[in-house]
Amino acid sequence: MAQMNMIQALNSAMDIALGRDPSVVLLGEDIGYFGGVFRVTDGLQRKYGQHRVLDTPIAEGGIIGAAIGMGVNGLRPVAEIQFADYIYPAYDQIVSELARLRYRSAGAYSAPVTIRTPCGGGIRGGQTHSQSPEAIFAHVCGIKLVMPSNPYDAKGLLIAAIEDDDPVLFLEPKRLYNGPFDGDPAKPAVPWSTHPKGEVPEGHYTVPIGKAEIVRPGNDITIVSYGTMVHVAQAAAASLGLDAEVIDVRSFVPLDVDTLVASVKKTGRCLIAHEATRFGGFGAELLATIQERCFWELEAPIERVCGFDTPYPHAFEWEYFPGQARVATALARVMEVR
Amino acid sequence: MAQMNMIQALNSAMDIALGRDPSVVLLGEDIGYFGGVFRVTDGLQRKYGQHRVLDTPIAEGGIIGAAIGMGVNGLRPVAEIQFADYIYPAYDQIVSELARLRYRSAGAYSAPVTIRTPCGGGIRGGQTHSQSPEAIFAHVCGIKLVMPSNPYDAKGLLIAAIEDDDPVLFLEPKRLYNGPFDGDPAKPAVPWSTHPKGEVPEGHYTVPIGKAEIVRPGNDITIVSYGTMVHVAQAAAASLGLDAEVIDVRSFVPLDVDTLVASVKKTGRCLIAHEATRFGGFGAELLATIQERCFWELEAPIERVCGFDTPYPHAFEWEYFPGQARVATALARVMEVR
Amino acid sequence: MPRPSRLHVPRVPARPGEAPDFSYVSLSPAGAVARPDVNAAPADIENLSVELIRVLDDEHVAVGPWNPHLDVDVLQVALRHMVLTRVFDDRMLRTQRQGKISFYMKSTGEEAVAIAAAMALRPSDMLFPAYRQQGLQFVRGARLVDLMCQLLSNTRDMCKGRQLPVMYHSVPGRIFSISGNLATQFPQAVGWAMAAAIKGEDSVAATWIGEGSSAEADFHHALLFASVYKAPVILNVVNNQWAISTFQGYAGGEQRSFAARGPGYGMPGLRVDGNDFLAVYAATEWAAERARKGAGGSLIELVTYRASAHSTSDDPSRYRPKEDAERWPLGDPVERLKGHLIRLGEWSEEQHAALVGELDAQVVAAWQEATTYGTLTDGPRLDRDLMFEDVFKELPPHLVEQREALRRERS
Amino acid sequence: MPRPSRLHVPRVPARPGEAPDFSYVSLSPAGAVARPDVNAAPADIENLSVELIRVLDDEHVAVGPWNPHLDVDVLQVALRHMVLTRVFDDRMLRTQRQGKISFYMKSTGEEAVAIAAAMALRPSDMLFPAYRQQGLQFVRGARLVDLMCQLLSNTRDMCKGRQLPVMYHSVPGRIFSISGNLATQFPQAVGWAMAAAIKGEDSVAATWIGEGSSAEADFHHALLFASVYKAPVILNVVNNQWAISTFQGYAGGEQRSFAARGPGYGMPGLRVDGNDFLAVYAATEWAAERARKGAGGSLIELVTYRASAHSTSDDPSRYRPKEDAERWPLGDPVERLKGHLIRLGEWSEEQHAALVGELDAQVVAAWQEATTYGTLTDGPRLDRDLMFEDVFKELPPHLVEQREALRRERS
Ligand SMILES: Cc1ncc(C[n+]2csc(CCOP(=O)(O)OP(=O)(O)O)c2C)c(N)n1
Ligand SMILES: Cc1ncc(C[n+]2csc(CCOP(=O)(O)OP(=O)(O)O)c2C)c(N)n1
Ligand SMILES: [Mg+2]
Ligand SMILES: [Mg+2]
Repeated sequence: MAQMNMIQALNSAMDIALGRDPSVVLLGEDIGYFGGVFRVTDGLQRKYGQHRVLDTPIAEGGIIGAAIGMGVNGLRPVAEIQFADYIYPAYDQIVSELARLRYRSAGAYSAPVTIRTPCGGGIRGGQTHSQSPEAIFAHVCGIKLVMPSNPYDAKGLLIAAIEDDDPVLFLEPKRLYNGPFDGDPAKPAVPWSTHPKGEVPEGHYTVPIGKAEIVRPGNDITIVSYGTMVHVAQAAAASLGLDAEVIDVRSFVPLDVDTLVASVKKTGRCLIAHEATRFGGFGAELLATIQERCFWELEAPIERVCGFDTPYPHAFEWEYFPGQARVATALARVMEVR
Repeated sequence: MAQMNMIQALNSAMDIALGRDPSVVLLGEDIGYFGGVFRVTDGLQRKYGQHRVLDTPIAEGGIIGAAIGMGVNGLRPVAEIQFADYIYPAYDQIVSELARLRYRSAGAYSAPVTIRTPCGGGIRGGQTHSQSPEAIFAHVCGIKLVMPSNPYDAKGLLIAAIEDDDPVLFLEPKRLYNGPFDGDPAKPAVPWSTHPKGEVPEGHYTVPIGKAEIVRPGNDITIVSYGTMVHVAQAAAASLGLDAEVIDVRSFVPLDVDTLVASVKKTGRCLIAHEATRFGGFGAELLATIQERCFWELEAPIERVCGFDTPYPHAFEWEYFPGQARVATALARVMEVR
Repeated sequence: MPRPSRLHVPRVPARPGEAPDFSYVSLSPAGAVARPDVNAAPADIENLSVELIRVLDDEHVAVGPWNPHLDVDVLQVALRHMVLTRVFDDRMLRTQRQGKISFYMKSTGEEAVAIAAAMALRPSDMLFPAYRQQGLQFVRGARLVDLMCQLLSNTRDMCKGRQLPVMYHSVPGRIFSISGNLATQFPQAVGWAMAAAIKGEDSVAATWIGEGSSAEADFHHALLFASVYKAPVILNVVNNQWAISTFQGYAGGEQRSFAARGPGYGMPGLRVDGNDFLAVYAATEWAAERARKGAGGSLIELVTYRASAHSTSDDPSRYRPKEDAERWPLGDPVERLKGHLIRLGEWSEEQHAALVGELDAQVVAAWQEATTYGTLTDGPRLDRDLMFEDVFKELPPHLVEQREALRRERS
Repeated sequence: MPRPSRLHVPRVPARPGEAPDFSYVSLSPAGAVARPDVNAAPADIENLSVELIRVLDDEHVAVGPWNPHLDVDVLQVALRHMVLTRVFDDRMLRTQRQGKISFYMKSTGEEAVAIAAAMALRPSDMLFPAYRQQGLQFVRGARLVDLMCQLLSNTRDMCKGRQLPVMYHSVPGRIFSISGNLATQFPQAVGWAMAAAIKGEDSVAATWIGEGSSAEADFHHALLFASVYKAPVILNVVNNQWAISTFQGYAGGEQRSFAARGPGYGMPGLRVDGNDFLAVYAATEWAAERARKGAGGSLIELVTYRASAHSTSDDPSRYRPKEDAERWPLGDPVERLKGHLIRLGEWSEEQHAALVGELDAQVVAAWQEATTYGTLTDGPRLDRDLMFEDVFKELPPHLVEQREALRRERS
C-alpha cells in the first residue's frame, strides 16, 4: 500500500494498464510530453513513448473520432478531455457513435474507449472550468459512466474502465485531486494522506463498475451523493450529529439501484446532493428511481440539494457551491418531517 | 380560422414572422429552394428570397455558430436542424455559446436564435431519425425549450419563440406533422382536420412559452405528457374509462410547475409518459418536481412510461414505442393502489 | 428603405424547367495529367487537385500515365460488379415501392467510385463507407441474401433489426458499420489507420464521404489528424454534385475543388473522373502505395453524378432538370467500362445483355430466399429480446428489467 | 515481438535543455512579397500563403509594396498602445502573483497582432477575439479601470462576476464577449459578417484564433461558411508557435502553413510577420478592403511567438527552452516599431523610457481606483442576486425561487 492523492492514483492506474496491455494507448491535449495540465499523465510518455501516449491537436471531436477508430482496430484508447466543460465538441462522436456502435452493428464492431475528464467546481475556474455534465451522458444509452470520490476508487475504477469492453466516461472531480474537501474553502487544505481512502495498493486491482458504496452506514436518513459532494454531505451530517447513511453512487450507468433502495427502505428518508445544476440533473433520476421503489417507506419527501440553475459564476463560487450549510439545512428539514 | 396540419401551421408561423419583421431570417439544410425535407418551409424562399431563407452547408455546428453571429448583429435567425438526431454536432455552440452568451456578457450581448427540429419516432426512421433529446437540453441553463402537440400550439408557440429575445429550442414531434396519432399504427391515419386543434387562425397570435395546458380535465389521475404521447395518453385513459386529467407540458423550460402541482394535489395520482429513453429522461425531472411538492397528497407512487433504454430499433418500432397498451397498463397499476 | 443585400449566394446552374448546364465542371482531356512518384511532396503536386485525372477517352481507349494496365479478366470482373450493383439497386428500389422494405438508397451513376477503389485495395485494408458505396460489399464478397436480409430487418438481418436499410457492415469483408450520422466515419477511419501504424502494420484505411457531408466538422478533424500523424488513410470525397436538394456549391465547391482541401492541410489532393473505372482504380492504387510507404494520407475527390434520387424519400425533379443525368459530361460509368471492353474486343452487347440477365436472375432468386426469413410486415420475426442486447456487452440490471416488462406485456 | 510503430509524430524542434531551433520557420526578406489587387482571384495569389509578408527590415526601415505608409503620429499612437499592453500585462501578472486576481493571460511578444489589426479597421467593424488580443481593447478606447474591474470580478465588473479574468467585451468598442471555449467565436464572426451583408452594410467582422485552436471544428465551419457566402470577414490565426505545451506542428503546422488553409477553401490566405506592426496593418487593410468590395473573406496567419507563459497556471520552462523567446527570428514587436520610429528620427530611447514610465503610472493609478470597487477577497462585493440574472432576459419562476432560497440561507 502507498499514500496517493487522486492524481497519483489515476496515474498509477494508467501506468499499470499501459504496462500490462500493449494495446492500451493514451491520447489528449497536453498529456504527453507535459504530462497533462493537472499532471495526471505525468511521466507516462517518457516511460511508454510517443506512440502510446499521444499529444493531440486541440479538437475534442477529432480525439474521440480517432479513438473510436483505434478501438475498432484493436487498441484500448484512453482519451483525456482537458476539462469536462470542453467535451461538447465531441458530443456527437460520443453519443451517436461510440455509445451506439455495438448496438447498430449487432456486436460486429465496438470500441473499448475510456474517456477521462476533470469535472466540478470549487477551484475558481468560472463557468468554463467547473461543469458537471453527468446528466447529459447518463441519458445516453450505451456508455458507462462513473465518478470516483477518492484515490482508492479512482485507481480501481479507472483500471476497470480501461479493461471494460464497453465505452466508459470517467469523470474526475478535480476539487478532490489533491485532497478530500468538505465544502469549506476557508479551512486549510487537507491532503489525502489524512484519509483512509488515500491508502492505495501499488499494483493491479479493480473497483467494479455498477456498484455504489455505503461510505458511512446509518439509520436516520440516506444521503445519496457522488464526487466532491460525498465529503460535503458527510461533514454536513456530522455537523448535525445525524446518524446518516451516506452512499457514494460512484457508477451512474449502470446504477446500483439495489443499494440505494435497501438503504432508503431502512431509513425512510432521503436527501440527494450534487454539484450539477438541479433542473434535469442526475438527482432527478435518483429521486425518481427511489420514489418509484420506496414510496411506502418514505416518511418525508425526498429532497435535492444541487447547484443553482445558472452557469457556475466566478465571483460567487462559494454561494453557488452546495456547501455544508445548504446540505445541513436540507437535512434538518427532511429530518423534521414527522 | 383555417384547417391546417402541423406542417402548414409551422409554415404559416414563419411566413408571418418573415412578413412582420425584416430581421427574421431562416437557415438550414434543404430549407430554401426545396422547402425542407418535411416541406415545413415550402414556398418561403420563393416569397422572401434567397437572402432571407438560406440554404446552408451540411454542418449543424456551423449553422448554429453562424446563427449566433447573425443574432448578435441584429437578425432573428430561425435555424432548422433536419432531424433532432443530427443536433449533436451543434451541441457545443448551443450549450456553451447560445445558452450562455447573455449571462457571460452580463446582458451586453445576446442572440435571439430559434432552433427548430423534428423529433420523435413512429415513422420507421430507425435509430437516427427517431430521437427525443429534450432532456439533454432541459438540463442546460439559458435556453428555452418547447414542444407542441398540435397545429394550433405549433403556430402560436413558434411565433412566440421567434419573437422571444432568449434562444429557444423548438422540438417538432414529426409523427404529428400530418395528423394526431393515438399510438396505434394499424389504424388508418387521421388528418388534423378531424381535431379541434387543427383549427388555426391565419394571422398572428402567440401561445405563451412557459405554460402547460390541461388538454382534458379530470379527477382520477393526472397524466403528464407532451408531443405525440399526449394523444396516446388520452386514448389510453379513454380505453380504461378513466376520468384522467391530461396535461400537455408544452414548455420544458420554463416549466409550468404550478399547473402540474395543482393537478396532482387534486387527483392524488400521477403518471408521466414520454417517448424518450427513461433513464435520466425529462420524466425524471417531472417526477422529482411533483414528488417534492405533492408528497402528502400522493396516494400511489408516481410512475413513468417511457422509451426503453436502448436506441430506437427499426424492426421493433412498435414494441419500442410506449403505446396505448403500455400506458393503459401503467394507468391501471397506479389506479389500483389503495 | 432597407438596403439591398450584399450576401453572395452560390449559383445553382440549372433548376427544373431550365436546360442542364454543366459548364461549371472543369475537365482535362484523358491522359493529360502527369502521374507523380508516390513519394512526391504535396506542395509539388498541387496541380492534381485542379486538373482531372482521367484514363478512358471519348473513344473508350485507356490513355496516359494513369492507365493502370489491368488484365482483361480484372476488367470483366469489374464490369460484373458494376452491373450487379446497378441491377441490385434497381430491384431493391422496386421492392421499396411495393412496400416490402421501408427505405432504399441507390448508387446509380456512381458505381465506379466504390468498385474501383475496393478492387485497387488489399483485402486486409479496412473500409469506412458512407451509405452510397454498396459496391464495396459486392467486391468484398457479400452474399446478396445477406444484404437483403438487412434491408428487410428480418430474422437473418446482420444488424438484428436495429438499423435502417442499407446501413450494412461486414466483418470478414472488413467493411465498417455505416452510420446514419453523416461524416462520422471520416475521423474514425483516420484513427483506425493510426492504430495500424502504431501496430507496425501496413494496412490502409479508406473512407468515403459525400461532398455535401464534407461540410461537417468530422471532415476537418479527419484531414487534420491524417496530416499531423501522416496516417495511412485514403479520404474519398464523392462529389456527385448534389446533397439531397442542395447543390455542391453550398458545400464549398463553387470556389474551389474539394480535392484542394488536401493541399490546404499539407496532404495530396487528387481530382479524379469518378465515372472512369480506370482512373479511380489508378488514383486509389497511387494513394494506397503512398500510404503503405509511410508517406501519409491522400484526399481523393471523385467527380461523379448522382443519377437517381437521393433516397426513396426524395424526388429530384423538384430541384433539378430531369434531363440532367443524361447530359452529365462524364457519362455513365457502366457504359464507359463496357465500351472499353468492347473496344478491346473482349466484350459485346450480347454478352452484356446476357450478364444483365444472369445477374438480375441472381438478384431475384436471392430476394425470394431472403423474404423467407421474414419481412418487416410478414413472416418470421426477430426475437424482440434482441432489442435490449448489444447496448452493452452484457445486459445491465435495468435492461433486464425492461426486457422482462416487455415480455410480460406481450405474453 | 511487436512490430515497431510506423506512426509519424510531429517533431518538436527543441525541448528544455536543448538549444532553441527556429530553422523550421521559413522567412521571406522584408519587401519581397508582391501586393496583389484586392480583387485578385484566390487561385492567383496562393503564393501569399507560402511566403511571409514583411515590411520592416532588419535595419527597421519600411520597405516594399506592403508598406502602408502611415503617418508618424499614427505610428506613435501604435507604439503607445503596444507599450500600454505590455505594461498592463506585466502589472496584472504581478497582481495575480500577489493573490489579488485569480488568473491572468499575457500577450507579451504578440502585441502587434491585435493593435495593428484594430487600427487598420474601422470603428464600425466588429471584433471577435480569443483571449489573447487585449490590445483590441486599448485601441477601441477601453478604460483601464473597467478592464481591471473585470479582472477583479468586483462591483464594477462588466461581466457581473460571471467570467474568469480577461474574458472582457465592449459594446461601444464593438468587441464581442470572449468565450472560455476555444474557437467558438470563429463561425460567429462569419455569421455576423453574413448579417452585415444581408443588411446591405459594408462593415467587416474580424476574428482571432490561436493556431492550436484552429484544430477545432469551428475553424472549419468558419472557413466554409465564409467561402460559400463570401462573407466580409477577416479570419486571423495567431500562430504563436505554442498551445499551452503543444507545439504548432500538432495543429497541422508541420506539413503546411496555417495560411494555406484559405486557398483550400477558395479564399486568400496571407502569411504575415506578426511581429511587424506595419505588415499586420497592411495585410488587415488589404483584407478589409477586399471584404468591403464584396470579394469575400480572407484568412491571415500571423506568425509570432508567445513570449510568456500560457497563463498564470502555466510554466513553459517545463516544455520549451528558456532562451526561446530571445532567439525568435522575428524579434520583438515593440522593439521593432520603436526602432522604426527612432530610425525615422521621430522617437528616442529617452522618450520611450518616459512613455513606459507614464503608462506604468497610469496603470498603477487605475489599479488603485479599481480595487476600491472591491477584489475577489476584500472590499465591496457584487450583490449575489446577480447570480440569477441574465440566464434569461427575465427571471423564470424556478430562478426566482432559487434566488429566494439563497437570500434566506444568507440572512
Ligand atoms: C449529421 C447529419 N446531418 C444531416 C443528415 C441528413 N442527410 C442525410 S443524407 C444528406 C445529404 C448528404 O449529401 P452528400 O454528402 O452529398 O451525399 P450523397 O447523398 O450525395 O451521396 C443529409 C443532409 C444526416 N444524416 N446527418
Ligand atoms: C474547447 C476547448 N478545449 C480546450 C481548452 C483548454 N485550453 C485553453 S487555452 C488552450 C491552448 C490554446 O492554444 P492556442 O489556440 O494556440 O492559443 P494561445 O494560447 O497560444 O494564444 C487549451 C488547450 C479550451 N479552453 N476549450
Ligand atoms: Mg452528394
Ligand atoms: Mg498558440
